[in-house]
Amino acid sequence: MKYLGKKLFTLVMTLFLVSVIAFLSFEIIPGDVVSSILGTEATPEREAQLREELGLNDPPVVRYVNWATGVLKGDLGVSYRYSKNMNEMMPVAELVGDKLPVTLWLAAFSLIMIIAVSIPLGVMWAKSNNRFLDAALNVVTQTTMAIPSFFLGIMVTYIFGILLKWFAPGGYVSYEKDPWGFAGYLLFPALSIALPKIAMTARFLRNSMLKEMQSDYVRTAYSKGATKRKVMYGHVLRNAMIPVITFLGMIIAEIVAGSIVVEQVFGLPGVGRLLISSISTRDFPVVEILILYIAFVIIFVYFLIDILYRVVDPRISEK
Amino acid sequence: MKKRLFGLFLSALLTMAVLGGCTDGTVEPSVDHSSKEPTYGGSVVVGIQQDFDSLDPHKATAAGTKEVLFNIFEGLVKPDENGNLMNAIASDYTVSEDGLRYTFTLRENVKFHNGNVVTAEDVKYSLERASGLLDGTPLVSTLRTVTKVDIIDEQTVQVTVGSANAELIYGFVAAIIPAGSGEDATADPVGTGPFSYVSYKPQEGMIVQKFADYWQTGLPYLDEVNFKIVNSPDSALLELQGKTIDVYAYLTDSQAGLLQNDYQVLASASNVVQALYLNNAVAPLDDVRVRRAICYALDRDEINLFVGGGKGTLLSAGMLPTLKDYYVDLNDIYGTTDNQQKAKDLLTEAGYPDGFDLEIAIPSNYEFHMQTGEVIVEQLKAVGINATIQGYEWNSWLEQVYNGRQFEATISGVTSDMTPGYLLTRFQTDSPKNFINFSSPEYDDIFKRAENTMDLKLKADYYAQAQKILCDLAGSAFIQAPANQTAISKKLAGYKFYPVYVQDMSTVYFVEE
Amino acid sequence: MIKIENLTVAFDGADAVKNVSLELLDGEILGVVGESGSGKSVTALTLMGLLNEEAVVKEGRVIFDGEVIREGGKPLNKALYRKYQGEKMSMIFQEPMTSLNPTQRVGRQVEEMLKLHREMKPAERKDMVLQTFQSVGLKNAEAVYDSFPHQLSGGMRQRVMIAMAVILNPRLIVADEPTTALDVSVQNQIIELLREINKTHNNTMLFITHDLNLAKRLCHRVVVMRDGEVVESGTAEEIFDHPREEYTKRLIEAVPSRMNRKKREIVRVNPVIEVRDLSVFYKEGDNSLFTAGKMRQVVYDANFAIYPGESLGLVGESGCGKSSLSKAILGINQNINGQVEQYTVRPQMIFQDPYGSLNPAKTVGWLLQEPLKAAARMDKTKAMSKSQMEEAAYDMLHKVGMKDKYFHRTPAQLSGGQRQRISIAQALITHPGFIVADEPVSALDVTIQAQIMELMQKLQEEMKVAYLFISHDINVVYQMCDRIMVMKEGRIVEIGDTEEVFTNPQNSYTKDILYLSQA
Amino acid sequence: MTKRTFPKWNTYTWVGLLMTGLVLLLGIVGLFWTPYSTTQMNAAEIFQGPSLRHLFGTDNFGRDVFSRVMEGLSATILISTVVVLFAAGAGIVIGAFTGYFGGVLDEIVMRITDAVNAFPSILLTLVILSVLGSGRQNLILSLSIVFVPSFVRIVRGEFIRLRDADYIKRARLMGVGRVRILFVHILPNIFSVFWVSVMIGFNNAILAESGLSYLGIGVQAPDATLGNMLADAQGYLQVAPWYVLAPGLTIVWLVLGFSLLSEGIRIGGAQDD
Repeated sequence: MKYLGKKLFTLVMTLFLVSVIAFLSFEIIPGDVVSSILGTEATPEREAQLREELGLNDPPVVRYVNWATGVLKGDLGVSYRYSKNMNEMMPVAELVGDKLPVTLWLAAFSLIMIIAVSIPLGVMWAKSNNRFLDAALNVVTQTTMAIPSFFLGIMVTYIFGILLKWFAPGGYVSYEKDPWGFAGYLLFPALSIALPKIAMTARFLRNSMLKEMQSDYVRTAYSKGATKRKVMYGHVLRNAMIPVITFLGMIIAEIVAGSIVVEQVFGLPGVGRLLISSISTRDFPVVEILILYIAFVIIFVYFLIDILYRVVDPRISEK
Repeated sequence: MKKRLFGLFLSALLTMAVLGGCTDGTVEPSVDHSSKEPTYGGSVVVGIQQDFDSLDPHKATAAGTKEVLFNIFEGLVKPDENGNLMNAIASDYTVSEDGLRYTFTLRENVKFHNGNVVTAEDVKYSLERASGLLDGTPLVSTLRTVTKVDIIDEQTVQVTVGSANAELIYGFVAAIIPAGSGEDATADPVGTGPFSYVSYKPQEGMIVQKFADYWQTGLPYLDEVNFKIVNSPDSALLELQGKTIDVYAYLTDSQAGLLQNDYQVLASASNVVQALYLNNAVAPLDDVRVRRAICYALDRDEINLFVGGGKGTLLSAGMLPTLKDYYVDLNDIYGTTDNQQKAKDLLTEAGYPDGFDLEIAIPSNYEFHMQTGEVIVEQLKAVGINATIQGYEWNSWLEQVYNGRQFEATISGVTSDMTPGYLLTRFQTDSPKNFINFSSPEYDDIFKRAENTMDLKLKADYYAQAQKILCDLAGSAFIQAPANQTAISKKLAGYKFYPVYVQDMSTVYFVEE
Repeated sequence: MIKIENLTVAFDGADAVKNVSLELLDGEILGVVGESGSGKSVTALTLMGLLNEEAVVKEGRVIFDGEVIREGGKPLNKALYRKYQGEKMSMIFQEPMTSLNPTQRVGRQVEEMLKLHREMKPAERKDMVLQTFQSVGLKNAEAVYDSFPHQLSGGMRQRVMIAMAVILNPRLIVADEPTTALDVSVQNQIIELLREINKTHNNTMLFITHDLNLAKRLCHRVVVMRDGEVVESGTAEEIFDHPREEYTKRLIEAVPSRMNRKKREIVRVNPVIEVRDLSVFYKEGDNSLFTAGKMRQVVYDANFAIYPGESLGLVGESGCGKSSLSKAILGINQNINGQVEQYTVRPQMIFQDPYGSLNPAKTVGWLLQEPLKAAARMDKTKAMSKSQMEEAAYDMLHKVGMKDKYFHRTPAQLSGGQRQRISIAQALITHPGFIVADEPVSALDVTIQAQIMELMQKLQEEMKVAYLFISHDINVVYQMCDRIMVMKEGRIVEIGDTEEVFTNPQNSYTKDILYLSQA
Repeated sequence: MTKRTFPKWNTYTWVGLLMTGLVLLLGIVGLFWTPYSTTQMNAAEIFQGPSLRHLFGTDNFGRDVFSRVMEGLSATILISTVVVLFAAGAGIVIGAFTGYFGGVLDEIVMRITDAVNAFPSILLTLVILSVLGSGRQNLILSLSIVFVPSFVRIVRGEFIRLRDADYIKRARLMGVGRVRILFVHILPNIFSVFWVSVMIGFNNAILAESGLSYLGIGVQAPDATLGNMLADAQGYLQVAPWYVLAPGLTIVWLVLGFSLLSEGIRIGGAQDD
């Protein structure tokens, strides 16, 4: 209970800090939403009217407090920039709620790929005694990790989309319209996210397993007459997974929070892209909520990892 | 490309993203479908570059929004592909001799998408809303001079303005919307255009469908048009190659080359004035000799070749050739290639024999301007001017350069609307849009005279004089109206180019295979 | 009959075991005794087929009941070995904590033996595991079955390991230092358990140890190894009572015993340190803003004083508060009640682990000068010139019996004994009147142990330094200390002159540990 | 067992050194000399494919891509190096104090690094770049700030691990001053771990810079970095693939070289223990 309380306090503290930093950032950076909307066609009257409409004439502290009380009451506010219909602006909750599934599905797809490939690969790699295979995997994974993410995305698009025609680049279909088409399209961006992470995770797992294989209890298991296979899966894997869990947690946080670049490359209307565009249009209510969402996801994933850790490693829960 | 980040939010200053009309026959469709019969039905995906800044036709300022809303909303008059006005909701109109009273006769039985017939009430409401008579804030700034809107009878509306202006009629392209819909919180956009609004999703796009009761019988051909927001020029190319979009209007030159075989690729002049805008108020650019030196130093042929494949139209003053009655060709004054000796002489004369440092501020989301900047830096280097490029995020550029005027030089494009005065008004000394701080009493005087005359001939004459002054004083180093290249699916025909920024889908149809 | 014939094993090209032959008779306990690096563990692991892959068996054979299961020059036949491992031979390791899988319940780990070698129903398997647990003295067998290793005490863990080793009643049990990591009293129980198993099951046992006393107590026959070679072998009596080889003799002599003890007269006036009513507490939980750390008392009302030139021995089992007491005296732990009066310059400390107590990034010369620099910074009158400091460092190096050439070496280039010498030198170079020595010789081989103890005594004479000498080995304390102090569960239960405590212990706990440590 | 002061050399170290050495050399030479001018445009040479004259072909202005890659390399290396130096330096100081002393200061710093970590780094970069204006120094500054927390974590962890080491306890008993304990006694012992994370940080800086360039908030043309070149070139992927591949593969090469080098150091270090 105390543990939970502490975690909750940390969460709230961090979210508060993050929201303040985001708010201050918006105060500092040049350009505001009014000039963003009106562009070069701005007239003083329109500017004044818009400023009034958006409530930008209040002092910063008042605006922050207004915004924060709204959020605490469950009102996430409305976008400064996106319309819902002719006269209303899009509520942030609706806007983000619309984009979130794309990002979450993308994250889920990549995560499944990462886990499904990297764990068998890491185990196989650790088991193998083949020097050539070891060196080859080493170079391949290192190279994969060395490719800038957007370059990888472009290459995936070019190879699978233009040359092989396995998918139509930009042919994104909404998940509401065509779930299968949506899934089929998402495979490729997910692949671009997953590739380097698969390499990282497989390497990490392999190193962790190699380290565990030096442990005394492995020797004990062999002394019982167990085969290498039994030792690996029955003893080493679980122990080797403990650090991998933290590592995977970091990766989850990374992809759930910001597949920004990949969304941009593949033209996916997800929260990453929404964040980038909202920053440049100074759409403060949207940016604040997205940043809070990202911060929340990161902290929450770490919290889950913490719990999972306790499940996997019986030594921790006792402390 | 840097366009990725901000490509969606470009405002009216768009350059590459500008559809320009070319009424003098430079449009040469690579496939001629004119012999084929138009067919009805079908659905088309049009790639657009910007997200919508508003779904309210009066509040929308972004060219990228207006180009789409053109299909949903109409004014009393609307532009045609030749840059002339045609009657739309009004079947006829008259202007009083003094230019202060406009009387519109409404077309009979024009229907809104909601099925209601357009009434004089609707027109009065729309014009009052746009001109600021409802709440004091003009939403359409050209209509700010409107003082009164009267309903004469059910089919007639009279508009009174405070001052005469021959160009005011262009303001009546402002959308007519159902009375009261501007205050209805849940209203979807409803207009009288060929297509009616279906849905809009931020970052994805807008879907419109055929309006069966459109007053121009026979139009539109298509059942549905999906205006899809394309993330970046690069993904636009991929999507065109993947055939997920049918029409895209903002190709770069190298993309146009790649698509030549699979699409009808059409080039046209845009309605953008690209220039190396110089801040006339800061030293050493406050010296006319220095500004002229820069004009001589530029090799505009080379710029055109490098950044636009040689397809742009070179300019020397702030007017576009598409506004052909008002345009004068002044390219001989500084020449289209560089004259380094002249430039150096002028610099020496001005006291800068060894050149000087010049910072060029460029909104970095415009790849086209950034590349132009790279070429210009090289060309200025040849005459001893040490220019550097400073990239700005679009909003920062707006605040610091355009509105704040804190800059030495900038490369940008100014988009024209249909009124010839639009491009020249900003160079008046006290114009709020005079971001280059150009100051010439002579110019101010000429422009005032042009504005106040109702005689179009005389007006054209004044505008020509103004252009000469602007060019002679080297208010800025004007470069070109960049070419605009559009890819259209080979299955489509009937696409029309406008001298303004619209994507008219009403005349587009599928051809029989 | 199990035989090792002419075994030679190499690591990285260097022979770790050279031409070793052993014969294990049915039902006997054969002790293999040797210091670290003697090759005793490598021999045992070769026998068990558990050598890691870098090791090469160059020559020799392992014969189990007439079948050659390992032959020099050939790779390990894993499939063949698996028939023996667990079924016919099993092993007990030194560290029960790390030798058990930390994330698996111990019941399952023992049961794995049955799963691998017997066709049994799950319920039968569990029954058998529980029975075996009871037979090795694990009282609450059901609870143990469901425990994770970290939930058990050291002794219980080792019993689990033993249960695992005996559950299939193998012909051979190899025990590699099975009691080294345990407290004396537990050590004793485990030894008795092994003896009992040997008697009741009549299986053969290979007992590997560095502790001669243990070998003497448990084994029928003993083999002495050194540098990978067998030095001498024979019955336990032959080896311990009539050693033939010089090395064996030295080894036996080096073992601290109650025989060779110098008596000294200590003048007990003007203590270097005085402890009055000292209670020590420990913060529990993590040190964060949110949890005000709970305090747990670990030492209760300690009262004693130490005098110049004196050695006070502190004896007790692990967790009795020895280390907490010493840390409190030195001011490392500030959570105390009561008083600690110091009458000397900053007291220093010598630690057990010779590898962890010297900064690995520095050279010996730097390590020896650092205390002088620190002292000079605190007290300007102690400032020395560079050459003076260097001279003092060389001087100290000589005092601890090391040559000049070591001055520029790093700790990594020194052996364990040499490191401990440097530790002592570093502690003494500022001439403190008092030093806490926390198990300073426990991690060392017996011969080295003897040298270090001798060195400490010599330096005590020369520098008149007082030691608080902490050890779990009461014989070491007997040899080193003038007085002795016994701790149990945070309290000092007995303090007195060494001879007197040994001959006439007052406290029952003192009596116990004295009895247990008698060879 | 004797311990070497330097890690054992292995294939990874050699290959890594060779790869990084080659590009580092190119980058350093690029500071002073390139085969062709990196800015001079030539309309006659637009989009020439790779040849002996132009090793990596030419770009849309007819400039020699190889020369520009050399220039970009030196800029990229310079930026990454300064970022890592700055971030690692700050990481050492903050991590050392918080790790060693713990307590309230530690708690506060950890909360702040948590918040920075939970804050999208792109936003942070954008904010800093918007406030200060874009450009090389500001990019360096903002990337450095984004990178500091990870170094703080690593250094802090190592200081926590070592603060209770026996030899540190002894140093305290000797009366060695706190700052001296931090930086003279502990610091040299974390270098093997630190060195690896510096290399990884270096790679991350290169990748982050290219990612930012792609999103349009990196260094601006004509100030070429590899990431910036790659971002500029990708529009020509189908017209002039060499123009894209040259900076792209150079980044991969550089990053891979450093990865192999750090892998070599890591393995060498592990073998020593």
